[in-house]
Amino acid sequence: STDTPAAEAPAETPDPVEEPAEGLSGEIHVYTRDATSGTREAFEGGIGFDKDEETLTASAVETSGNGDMASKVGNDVNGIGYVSLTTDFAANNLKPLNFEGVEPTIENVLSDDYSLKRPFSYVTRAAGDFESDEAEALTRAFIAFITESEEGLSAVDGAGGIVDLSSAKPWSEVAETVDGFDPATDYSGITLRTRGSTSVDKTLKAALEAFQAEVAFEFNMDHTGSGDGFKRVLGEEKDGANAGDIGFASRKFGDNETVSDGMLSGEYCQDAVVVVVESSNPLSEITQQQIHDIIVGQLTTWEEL
Amino acid sequence: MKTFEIKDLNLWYGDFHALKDIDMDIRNNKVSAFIGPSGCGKSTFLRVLNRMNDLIDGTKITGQVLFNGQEIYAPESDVVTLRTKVGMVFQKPNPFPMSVYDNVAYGLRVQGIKNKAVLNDTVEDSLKKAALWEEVKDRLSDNALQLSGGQQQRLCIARAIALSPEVILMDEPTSALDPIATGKIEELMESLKKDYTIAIVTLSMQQAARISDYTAFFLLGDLIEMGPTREVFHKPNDKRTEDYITGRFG
Amino acid sequence: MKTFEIKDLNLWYGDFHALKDIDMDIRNNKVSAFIGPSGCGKSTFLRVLNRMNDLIDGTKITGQVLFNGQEIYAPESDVVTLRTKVGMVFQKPNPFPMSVYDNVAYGLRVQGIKNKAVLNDTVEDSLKKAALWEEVKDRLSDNALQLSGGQQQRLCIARAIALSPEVILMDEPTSALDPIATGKIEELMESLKKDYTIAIVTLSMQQAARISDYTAFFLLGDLIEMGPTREVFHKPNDKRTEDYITGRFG
Amino acid sequence: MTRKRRIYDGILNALTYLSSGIAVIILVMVLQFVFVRGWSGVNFDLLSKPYWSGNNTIEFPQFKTGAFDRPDHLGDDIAFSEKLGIGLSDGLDAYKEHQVVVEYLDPESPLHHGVVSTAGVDLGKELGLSEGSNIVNLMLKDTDDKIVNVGAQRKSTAEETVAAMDNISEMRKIYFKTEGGGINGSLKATLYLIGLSLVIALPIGIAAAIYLNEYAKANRVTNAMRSSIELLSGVPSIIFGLMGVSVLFPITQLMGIHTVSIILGALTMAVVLLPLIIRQTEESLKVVPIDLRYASLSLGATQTQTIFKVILPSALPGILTATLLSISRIIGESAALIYTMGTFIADRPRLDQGATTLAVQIWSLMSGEQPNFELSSTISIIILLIVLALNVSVKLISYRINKKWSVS
Amino acid sequence: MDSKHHLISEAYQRRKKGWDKFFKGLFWLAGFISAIFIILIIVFIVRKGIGPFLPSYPGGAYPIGKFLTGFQWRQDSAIYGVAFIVINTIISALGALLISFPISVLTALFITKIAPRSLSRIMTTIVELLAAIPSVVYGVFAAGVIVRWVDSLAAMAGFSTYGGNSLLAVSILLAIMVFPTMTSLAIVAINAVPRELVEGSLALGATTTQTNFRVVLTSAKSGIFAGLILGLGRAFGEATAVSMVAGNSMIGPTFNPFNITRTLTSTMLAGLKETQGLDYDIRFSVGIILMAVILVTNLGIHFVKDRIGRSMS
Ligand SMILES: Nc1ncnc2c1ncn2[C@@H]1O[C@H](COP(=O)(O)OP(=O)(O)OP(=O)(O)O)[C@@H](O)[C@H]1O
Ligand SMILES: Nc1ncnc2c1ncn2[C@@H]1O[C@H](COP(=O)(O)OP(=O)(O)OP(=O)(O)O)[C@@H](O)[C@H]1O
Ligand SMILES: [Mg+2]
Ligand SMILES: [Mg+2]
Repeated sequence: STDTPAAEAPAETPDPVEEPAEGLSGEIHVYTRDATSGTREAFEGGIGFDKDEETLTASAVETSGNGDMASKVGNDVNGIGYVSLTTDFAANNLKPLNFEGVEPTIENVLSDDYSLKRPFSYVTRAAGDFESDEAEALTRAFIAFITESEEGLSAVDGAGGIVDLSSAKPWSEVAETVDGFDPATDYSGITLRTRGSTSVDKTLKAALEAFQAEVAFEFNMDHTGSGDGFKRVLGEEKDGANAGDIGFASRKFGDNETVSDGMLSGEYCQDAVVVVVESSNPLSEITQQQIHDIIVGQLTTWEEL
Repeated sequence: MKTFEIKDLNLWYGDFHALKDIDMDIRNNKVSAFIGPSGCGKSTFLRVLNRMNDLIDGTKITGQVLFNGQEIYAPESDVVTLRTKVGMVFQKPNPFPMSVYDNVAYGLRVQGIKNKAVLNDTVEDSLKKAALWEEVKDRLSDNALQLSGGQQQRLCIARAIALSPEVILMDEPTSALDPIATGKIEELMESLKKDYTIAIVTLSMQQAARISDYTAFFLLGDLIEMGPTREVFHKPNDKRTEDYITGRFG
Repeated sequence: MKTFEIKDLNLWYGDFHALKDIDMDIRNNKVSAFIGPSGCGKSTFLRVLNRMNDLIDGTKITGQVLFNGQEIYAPESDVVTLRTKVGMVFQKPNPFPMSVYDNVAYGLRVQGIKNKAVLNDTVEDSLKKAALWEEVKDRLSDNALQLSGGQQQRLCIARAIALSPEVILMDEPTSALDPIATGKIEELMESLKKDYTIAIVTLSMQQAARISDYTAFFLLGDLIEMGPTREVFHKPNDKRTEDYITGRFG
Repeated sequence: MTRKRRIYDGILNALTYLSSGIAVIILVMVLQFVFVRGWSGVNFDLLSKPYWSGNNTIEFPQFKTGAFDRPDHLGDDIAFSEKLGIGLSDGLDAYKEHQVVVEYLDPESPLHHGVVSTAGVDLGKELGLSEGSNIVNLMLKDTDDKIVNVGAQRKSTAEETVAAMDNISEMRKIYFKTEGGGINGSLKATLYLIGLSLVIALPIGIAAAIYLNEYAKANRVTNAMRSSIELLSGVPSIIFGLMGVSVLFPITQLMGIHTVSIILGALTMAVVLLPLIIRQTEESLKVVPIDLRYASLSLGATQTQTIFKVILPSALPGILTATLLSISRIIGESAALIYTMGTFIADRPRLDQGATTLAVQIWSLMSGEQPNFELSSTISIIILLIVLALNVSVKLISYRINKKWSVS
Repeated sequence: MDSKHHLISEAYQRRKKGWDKFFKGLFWLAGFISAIFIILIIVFIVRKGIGPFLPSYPGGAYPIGKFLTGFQWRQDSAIYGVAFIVINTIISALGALLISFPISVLTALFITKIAPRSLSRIMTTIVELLAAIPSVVYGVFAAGVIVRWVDSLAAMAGFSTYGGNSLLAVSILLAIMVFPTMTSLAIVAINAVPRELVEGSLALGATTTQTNFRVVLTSAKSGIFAGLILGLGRAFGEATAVSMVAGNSMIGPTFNPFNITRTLTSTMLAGLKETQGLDYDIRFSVGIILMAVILVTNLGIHFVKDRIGRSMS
């Protein structure tokens, strides 16, 4: 179900700034993320926005993160924007909109009915490029843990990631299939260093902690953004101050990010992007065409909707 | 006529009893000189007269100080007006970090006088009286801090004169001046006392003898004696005064 | 014997020509007094002798200043040692914000002298010579800033004496002192000149006449004349000197 | 005094009152903003608690259920399992995520007697549940022999978890977390950073100020130096951060440190602090009267002696203020540290490894998917309290120095 | 006279002079180190920031003219024009100073000269506490409180805002953030005004208030302006908090205080961590511009200060 427990405890709902109008009128305020954001990429791709041909309306407000976007749209009656499905809508005074008639729920995402979504991708260092063999084995084991084991998948699921739990196997079985990994070895001195996207923070932290419950080891999460995921594992900073063992991106890795060099790469869960408006906004549905037109600046007032 | 009447004045800096039971009259249109060894309380007493000691934390004053018959330490007394009537020149030169002109015009300006002509005239006049005009007339807009020590002190005198006060208090005003400038200042005092009352602290016995009509001798916070200058210098009532005056001198 | 020989000295503050072509000898074990109106360069000249002007940015000096035959402005000359031999007392009292004792002991301590007995003796001795001992002997550990202006200046003199320098430069050392203290300082100078050389800037003609063996008269940066005090005061070579000396005085 | 002047004075005075009033109101508003959100979270536990929870999985080789009575003191919001003797409640963790918290555990409860099933050195050691732990996942066989998973991860409420427990036939394993969400590590890291930054920056800054104020002649080199330092104070923190990783990182690499570290953060902060310390120290040096320098030099003291014996003591209160401002700056800095110390919250910070300061922890909390105003505000309050404490102690020290060195 | 000179050891004299030289060198070195960092930073930024405009830049040079004179900043379409951002940055920082400078100076005056001692202690502590609040917290405060003020103000003026995110919000935020810096420097400067000057003024029949405004503030001028410059530096350099309320507009310049804006630092920060290539490198070009703006405004302030200094005389 979509109602996250946190939804029950909105400490304090910000007051709507202005009285909601009956049919809302006036200028539409478009909120977007910065151009490098994985969420934005997923969103623009999902609404059929052609990056090379079209441009975002010049009057858009750029926000710096998911939380920032949520609180800003929640404060602006005329605002429209997009956030991750894991966002606490009620606490931020937001109303999620159905997209193309489909409600944004995990079921609809898994069934592919809901199309505004993005993957959380990972890539590891190149085989043989780890600090030790144990680190390499542990990395393999962790990737197996979050992609195959029931324990790993349910941890990701519990933290709001969208995963398919149906094919999951118990960790005890999965562990045996991991190359070089031996549960009898003491890994407690090994530190797994994860880098990259901040969007994966929550799901990844849950997974790492759950993995810690199975195998004693240390981890170090230093996440600054999707761009760093590749850079700090395989790219220019792979031996720098912030080098990591596994890099994450809240999108597919790009063409210039040659993940094939890594020992392992893939996706471990999905996140849906939800179009949101301020909660007093009478709107509840939006079509791909409408949101597209709003984004490119062809639709500028609520009356036109 | 008495400009100041001081009765039974005591002053403490915290626990230190700096002035003890002072009774004194300061006469109209006369020059009163305060003499005494270093640390005896001359400056402190002078600052009582325009309530400058108000500024020092922990100062306690008892007794009466009447200025033109009015108690200046009374609650309703207006210290600002008092100070425009009782001007002061300090021991160390303290020009403001402004131009020479602005220094002299300052007193008028804070009284709300803005008229250019009045200001110009007063500045020139005051600087002339302070024997400084010739040296600074081309440097009126220079910063006053660029003047030498002696020039600075004369500027401070000009600044006080500019307000044409009733009384001018001077705390060793010439101790940083050369003889020529000192002479001019003394001349000026001579001419001022026709209209004004002057109280001066000085370390120079000759200066006191030369310019003052009355002399007061302080010792360790006590007023030993006060009287017409000639009498104090020629037949002092107190042995201590005589000792001091006939002692080696500066 | 000449302690200082100054030849063709010129000094500029930036563009301002403060000393012009000065030639002068300062004699051993004599008191030389520098007189002249305010701003004429007396202090500046005094400060040349212990290279105190080095500290002022934009000062330019040409000419020769020989101390015991050695050029003090030579590159290899050691200014720190020079200053231990040429002590100085300033116009404004400038005690350190330390105890009275530490003020006097300072000069010895920076020479590396730590012996308690030596320090104690010197402090007492110097304070006595500066006529301050009686007033401060129970307050040696009080902060020196708590003394009155006159007490502070005497402390500064004590501080300079403590180092037993060869030469003592004094810039109006008594201008903040009362006659009794002045007398004591003058007495002290008298006794010091048996062994030491003294150069003093003073504004008091009498003081110059009373204590000095030689007098130099400055005017607007020029050394007008220098000679035995009696000659300068009684038959000056220069009209300007005569005018100045016979003018009104302090 | 004329009426006009009195009115004019009154207006000017009113302006100063008004300005200070505005300043106070702003502070009150900021403080209120912070306190309303964060005060409830402030307690001593937070300071001593680690940030990261311990993650444990335990199994129960000899498992027997019992029959327990619900103790009277348990509140209504606590669900109690009569078979296992455990009381659970719903709670929120540092991320405002739902938790199932162990509120009460009967001394006889079988849940005390588990063994660690986590692979590693502790494997097989005895370990039981304890009060305060958080049940993430509990796997059991119910009376129908069906495997059931409950716990926070499965979004079960305390009520549901207890219901499953009361229907147990066999316990499989429990994944639980010990209490976390504390700021102990960040607090330590902040203190390390402050100490190290000051050790580097204060001597250099004070020495540079001394050079500029006491030695430097007004020439081009000095002017260049002065302007350089002035310019440095205008450099945004974010640039300092980037400079840290590119210019200073090689220096720490020479020390054999190959990651971001507190040392790197301290070096970077030292650069950030230099202009501040230099300026503040210079201000206080300027206040020392020139006469004192003359006096000392004329007594044959070298310039160095003058500086150490006369000038620095008089400038000490100013230097202390510089220190205080520096500490405040370090405590408040985030942009420069994100790059040089990383954003990983370390519970046992080491100088040669990355860690977060309190401010960076706030940044991490605020820039995540779900901004945590409450914990951020709590940390801010703690920061303010630290600063207040420092402030008062520096004042006391200054006061004592002032008393010793001057009359006023 | 017994000379103390026999007590003075030659060795100590030599040692003392040696130390003097050593310390002078040390002090110089410290000054040099402090000064060199700006050069390192500049070299570092310039090396990276000039890159995009050189023909050798991978993917082709970005036209420098377009960069310097452009009125659009669109990373998504690879259009990078910095001119309007410079204008916006200057407006917002000057706006902040306009609000904050008088308040800071007057508060400093209040604390040092008017308030009773106990109140002034409390106020000083308040100012110091304000300085210690992390900028993120100010950002959160701005995003939660200041934007509402601005929004209601705009509503009164008949404007609609982007939830209060605006030039005005940025200026108010920056005004609050630079307040402690400017105030504490002004306090130091005012405290340094010699007591004799105050006495001199009072003795001329000036009221305490007149003395405060005419003599104290004038004498403290240089310290107060030092604070102004430091405050301006902070206003220009603040990134994290500003980007929370600036709205980061893509076109400009913004003159309407209720409209969204973009500053140089928020531009450098926006998505910096997730980007690479031209979009990454050009931020260092923005860094160069930022340093230039800071330099030019500093010079401007010095100029104004000199003018004020002269017009007062
Ligand atoms: N602010 C103060 N706090 C405490 N004691 C003070 C203060 N000002 C002066 N005194 C003390 O009060 C006494 C009188 O000081 P005052 O300055 O009036 O002396 P004076 O006669 O003017 O001496 P001088 O000729 O040296 O100027 C001195 O012993 C001095 O130490
Ligand atoms: N640091 C300086 N920079 C520029 N000019 C200066 C400086 N110091 C002094 N002067 C100028 O040099 C001239 C000589 O000054 P000096 O202090 O030597 O005079 P003085 O004879 O000692 O006067 P006084 O009796 O007033 O102390 C004066 O005109 C003064 O204005
Ligand atoms: Mg006096
Ligand atoms: Mg002089």
